Amino acid sequence: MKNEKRELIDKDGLRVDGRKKDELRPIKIMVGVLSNADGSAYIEQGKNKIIAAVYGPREVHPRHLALPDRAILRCRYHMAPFSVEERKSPAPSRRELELSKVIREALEPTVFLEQYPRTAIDLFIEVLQADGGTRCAGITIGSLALADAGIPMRDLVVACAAGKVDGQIVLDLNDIEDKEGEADVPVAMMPNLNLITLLQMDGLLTPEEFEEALNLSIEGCRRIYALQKKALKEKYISIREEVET
Amino acid sequence: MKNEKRELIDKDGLRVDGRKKDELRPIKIMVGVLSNADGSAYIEQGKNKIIAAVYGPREVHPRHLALPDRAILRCRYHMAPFSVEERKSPAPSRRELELSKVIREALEPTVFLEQYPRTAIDLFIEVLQADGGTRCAGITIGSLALADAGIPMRDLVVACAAGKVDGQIVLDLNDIEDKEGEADVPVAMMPNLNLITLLQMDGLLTPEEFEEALNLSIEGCRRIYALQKKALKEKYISIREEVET
Amino acid sequence: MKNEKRELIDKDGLRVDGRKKDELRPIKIMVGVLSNADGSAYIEQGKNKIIAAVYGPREVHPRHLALPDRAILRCRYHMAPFSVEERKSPAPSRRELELSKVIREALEPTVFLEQYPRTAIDLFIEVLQADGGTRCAGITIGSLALADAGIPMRDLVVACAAGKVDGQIVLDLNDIEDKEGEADVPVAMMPNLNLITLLQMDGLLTPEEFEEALNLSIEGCRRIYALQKKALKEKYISIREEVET
Amino acid sequence: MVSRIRQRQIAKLLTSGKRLDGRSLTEYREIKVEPGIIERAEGSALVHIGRTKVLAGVKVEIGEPFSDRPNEGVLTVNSEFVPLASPEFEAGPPGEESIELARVVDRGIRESKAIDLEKLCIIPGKKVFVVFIDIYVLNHDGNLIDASALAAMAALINTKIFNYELEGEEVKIKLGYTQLPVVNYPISVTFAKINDKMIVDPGLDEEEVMDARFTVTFDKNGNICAMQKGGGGTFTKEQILEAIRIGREKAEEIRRLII
Amino acid sequence: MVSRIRQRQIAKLLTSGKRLDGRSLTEYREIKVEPGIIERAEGSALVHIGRTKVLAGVKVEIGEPFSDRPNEGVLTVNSEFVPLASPEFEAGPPGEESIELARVVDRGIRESKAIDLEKLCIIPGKKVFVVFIDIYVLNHDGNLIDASALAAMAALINTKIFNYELEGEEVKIKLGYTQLPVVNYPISVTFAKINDKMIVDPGLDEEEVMDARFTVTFDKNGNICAMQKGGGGTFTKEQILEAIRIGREKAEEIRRLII
Amino acid sequence: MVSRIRQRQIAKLLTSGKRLDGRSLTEYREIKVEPGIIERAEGSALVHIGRTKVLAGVKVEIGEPFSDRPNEGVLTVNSEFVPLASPEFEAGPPGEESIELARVVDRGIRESKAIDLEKLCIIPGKKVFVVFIDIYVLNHDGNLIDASALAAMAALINTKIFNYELEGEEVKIKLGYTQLPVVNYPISVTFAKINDKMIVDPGLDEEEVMDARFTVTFDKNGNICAMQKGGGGTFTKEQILEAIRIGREKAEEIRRLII
Repeated sequence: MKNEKRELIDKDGLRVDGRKKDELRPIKIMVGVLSNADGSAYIEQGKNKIIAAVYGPREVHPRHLALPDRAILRCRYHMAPFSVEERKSPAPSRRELELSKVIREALEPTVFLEQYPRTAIDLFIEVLQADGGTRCAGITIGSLALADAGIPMRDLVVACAAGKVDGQIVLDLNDIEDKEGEADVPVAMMPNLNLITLLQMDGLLTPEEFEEALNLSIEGCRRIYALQKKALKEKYISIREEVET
Repeated sequence: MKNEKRELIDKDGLRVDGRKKDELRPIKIMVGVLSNADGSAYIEQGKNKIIAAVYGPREVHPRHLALPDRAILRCRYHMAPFSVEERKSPAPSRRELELSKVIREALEPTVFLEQYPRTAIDLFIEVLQADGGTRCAGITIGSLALADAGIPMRDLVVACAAGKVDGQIVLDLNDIEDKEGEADVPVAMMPNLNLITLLQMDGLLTPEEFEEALNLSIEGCRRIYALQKKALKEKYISIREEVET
Repeated sequence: MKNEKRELIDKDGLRVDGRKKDELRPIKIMVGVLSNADGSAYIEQGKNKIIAAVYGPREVHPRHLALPDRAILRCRYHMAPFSVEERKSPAPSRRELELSKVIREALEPTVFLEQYPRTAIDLFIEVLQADGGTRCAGITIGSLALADAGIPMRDLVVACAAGKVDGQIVLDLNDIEDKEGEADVPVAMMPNLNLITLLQMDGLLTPEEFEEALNLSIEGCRRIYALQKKALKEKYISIREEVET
Repeated sequence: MVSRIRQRQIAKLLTSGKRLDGRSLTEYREIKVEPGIIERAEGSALVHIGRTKVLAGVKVEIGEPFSDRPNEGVLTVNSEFVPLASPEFEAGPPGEESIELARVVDRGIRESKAIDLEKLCIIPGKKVFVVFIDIYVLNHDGNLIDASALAAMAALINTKIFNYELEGEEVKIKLGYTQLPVVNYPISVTFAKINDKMIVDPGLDEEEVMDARFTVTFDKNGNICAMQKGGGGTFTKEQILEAIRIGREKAEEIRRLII
Repeated sequence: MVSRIRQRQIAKLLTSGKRLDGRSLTEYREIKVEPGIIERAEGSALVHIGRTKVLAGVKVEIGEPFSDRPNEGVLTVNSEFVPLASPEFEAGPPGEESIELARVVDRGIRESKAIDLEKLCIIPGKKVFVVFIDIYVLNHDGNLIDASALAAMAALINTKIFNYELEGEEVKIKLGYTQLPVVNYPISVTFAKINDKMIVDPGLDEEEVMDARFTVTFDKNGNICAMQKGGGGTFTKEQILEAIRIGREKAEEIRRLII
Repeated sequence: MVSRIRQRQIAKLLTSGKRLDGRSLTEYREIKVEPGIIERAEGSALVHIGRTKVLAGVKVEIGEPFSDRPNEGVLTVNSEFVPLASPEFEAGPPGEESIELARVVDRGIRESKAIDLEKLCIIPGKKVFVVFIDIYVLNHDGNLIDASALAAMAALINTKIFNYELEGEEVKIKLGYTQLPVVNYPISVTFAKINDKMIVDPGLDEEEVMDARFTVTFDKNGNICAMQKGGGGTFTKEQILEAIRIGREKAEEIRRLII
């Protein structure tokens, strides 16, 4: 963060990839992309390419981890060795372990875990190509993979970051903006219930700037939520077509 | 493999250690060499010095690995740190893990695993000195250690490699031939049932050359099989002598 | 050990820290210093700062380690990364693993393990600052933490080292004496039963020198034993005061 | 585990603005800072928040800079949940709680530029000072993040580096010490949400029944330099913004304990 | 696990030369190759064989050569059975199946000299290009070896290395890219034996009932460059020789998909 | 596990000064030393004590000295309890028994200055010989420490290092070999205490019922260079002093087997 080496917003107010300040990157979402998983989803957001799969509810191994009154939700966020500029060792880094935890905690509030006591619901998120904002994109498709697996949920969870770049609050930072910008605020929420399920921040913001960034993140979440619903619908339509033909 | 630095077969058709093309290295086999193990065997083949021990059938730890209808055969092929030119770390390498798997699969077909449900039969192979062809020599004494442990078997398993050196198909490659030759084809078989239980190949061979190498390996196996039987017999004779005196 | 770089005992017979040959370093002991642990103790001995905690008797995980007829005593001796000159990796070193074993075996003889079948008693010793003789100081407070946890014991265990420095047998070596001296003899004992529970030695000693060092260690143990009892008493007095006020 | 009865008790008290130990919702337990207690470390501090005890030690060594920051020293924060501190902690490599804690503390220090890392460069691209902060939890009675962040900062403020001179590319140690260049003072404030009430500095019993946790870190100018939501619950936007208002004041108060 | 009933069904069909999904014994499922889908990697390809999906990515870095091959670049093949791909896969260090797969793919590429490693030498004995092939299984529906070997080769063919020039011993990156020198095209063909019948390209249901597995890899000239028998069953010599005859033809067909 | 009956039997015999296998209390089982059996190692020896078999192999490589010992070669002792040797041994990283054994053997060699480490310096501060002693237990029938210490010493005595010459800072290997400079010969003697009786060289059945173990190592001059008490029992001072008296004689006898 924060070595201002180059101009990240030009004199016309456009960003390094030509976007306006409150503009999302192009997003493509697909649901039900893997045949083995109980649920799965795939997203391209900018150059991010991320895939998620859910297995479960299923038996817990080792058994002493099972809970008598509810399911446990487990999450593994993992990056492919070739997903980043310099090859990443396949062993999980401290960053990946932290993100696995916060992603799990971003999705836990929405799942009716008490309906499946003594079981585990496993969510695996694999970043195939990383371009900034992978945790948010991972949450967005993680909740779709849960829905695709038929896990009962209070709401979808959708995530988007805002941040500060060249002194201005902008939406959905890409890799360069994330690395060279001044702050990043990833937010996840349940859009219908208006509840925040993930909130992190690094960088430096005044409380006022933070509030602006938070509001912008939430706006971004709402827009991505529309895409989530569309992707889910497409899956069901294609199933109906399959069934009807 | 394959940096032809020196001549591996001389003008008289003799190899670096003076052998003819279809000649095995000197082999010495002993059965029942360790007092703790349920079965054990030792081989010297060229400069290879390898020892094998079998424990079992015994209880399985951890228990969830046990199978209700048959024993599990486990195998660990491992090299002593001082067994090779440059000291080897004692932690198992990827090569050792692969060889443990293929050796286990070479011996599995011969064992009546269904006679010992819920148990494990553990085979440990320790390479004390390595000189090329250790997996084959390990299989040869692995099956003897199983026999020595009284595990019921369909047949002995015997193994031998052939390969291509200086353009010619030769039997039982030593370390130099393995490293500088053109191809290596390790083969294991059940000699009475005429079934192949291990087959690997690396290097480059035409299909015709491969067939020649396979036939030569099988011929080598048959000769080593005679030595296996002799070693087993010697063990029983020495036991009988002990009992009778 | 043993690169005689500097004079460790001056012409007045005083050591690098001004002590006489049979003098202990200043020692401060406190019992019951941690609220979560079932028992705890803290020691400063020279610049050593070490803390110990006992949890148990408690359930054993994993369960197959439990013994049907007695408790298992487990011990972890561990050094904080900042406790030594050069930062130590937090992963346990071979030295820490050995010391964990010998400390456990120094305390095992005193605990009535048979009173708590199928349970574990866990002792954790954390070296916050190391100044030579940490294993002995760790045993001294380890036995206090056991007592503080109410574990029934035959006797306290107390430990102290003697050694050879500049050709002379001295008591309670500090870090410099340990590293540059000629020998170190750590001893633990049950002072009332007159039984040795830990004895190690490294360096070079004649049998006569060893006997002298052993006698001096035992003398040191007896003096520290008085401090142990005092610290225990202080804890009980303060509890009584709390109860009575 | 705190029983359901305890949980109901805590929640009931909170509705009337009270807590089990008599604190108000926005009141910290007593905080005590003992700097410099590990003489062998370049810096150290023991922090007590109530019965929570966290020791931070700083070691400074010479190492290589990151290739993309050739002119800066290196900061690494590590945390150990040693099993001495809680019946719940286990020996072994750091778990996710411990890693999260270290990374949140790290972000606060890094993003507020608390250490002037450029002053830690010895030979650009080749030799720099590496600052290791090791966080050692000694007794876990809740709110480890705030205690750890405070211990880390107090230890850094307390850190001295040996003087040196260069002979060619060799670093020769000279007599004397120089203070580590600490130029900002981030302070973390952690909230727990229990039955929709926000409380500051949760104790262990409160953490065991909380829905979610929220940490916000402020630099010396009152700017936010790190945030972390934890736990499987949720917050409303209003709760977050209120926490920031309260947290900013609390951070000011706590900062006075170390500078 | 496929039930015994399924097993009998598969075996019975095979005796009449048929398979559950209607294929003949020597017929592959549909193969699809999508090269270049990970733009950030130097090379990549996604291979589908039926519903099996394997992604291979290639990263190229500068490193040291092996001391006994000072003039050659370094090739390393790694494989991850990520738990996303199958209910049977677990997170953690690679298991024996994954290691075997990577090593069989590696042998095919290495022994056929598919990459001209001497062209990857920058400074003999000091700096060479290191080619990392990472195989990522995304959906496991059988025959991972053939899918992985094919994905690895397609990714290599697709690999570009940045241009450079040397300033002394420093490598300076220049504009533009050069194709990785791929000079041979090994193709793996895998057989399963079920009740003494040999079938090509086993699906997962077939793998679950097979006695043994046999993989043979052919280079562009139809020579054999790797073989691997797997599984706790046996083969006759005749079965092996027949598999080689069939495999050679199959390899020709499959190779056409990538060159 | 030896049954309680066996234990009573062993203890009862001991009170009349006898042991199950007919030995006296201070008598070793037959010791056999076979040096040089691993030709590929720089040094090696197989030691039998009764049915206990331990193989030690020595490898010598060029490496860096410790920064505080720039003029000395490096010695490392490692021990593997391979699962072949006993039903109690498990594969995996060394357990505490194995680590303790290696460290006790290491101390004996190091403290007696058995190897003249200064002679192993090639370029002060930069290049020295590193001597790896790997102890491989092949059959565990008790008293692994004495067998391992003896195998290690016999292997060191048997060790040859290649000749070399320096070209600048490059080490060029020359024809021929030089003996490792071994200048002292530490010998370990281990006692077990069973029902207050001290016995030498415990067999596995005796170890299974012993209260505690005591090892003392003597150098060639009869001085003590290492000691280690093991097991959860105790010793009186008198027992220790008696063990030292007996041990010194035993060490003399055993040393004759290797020099």
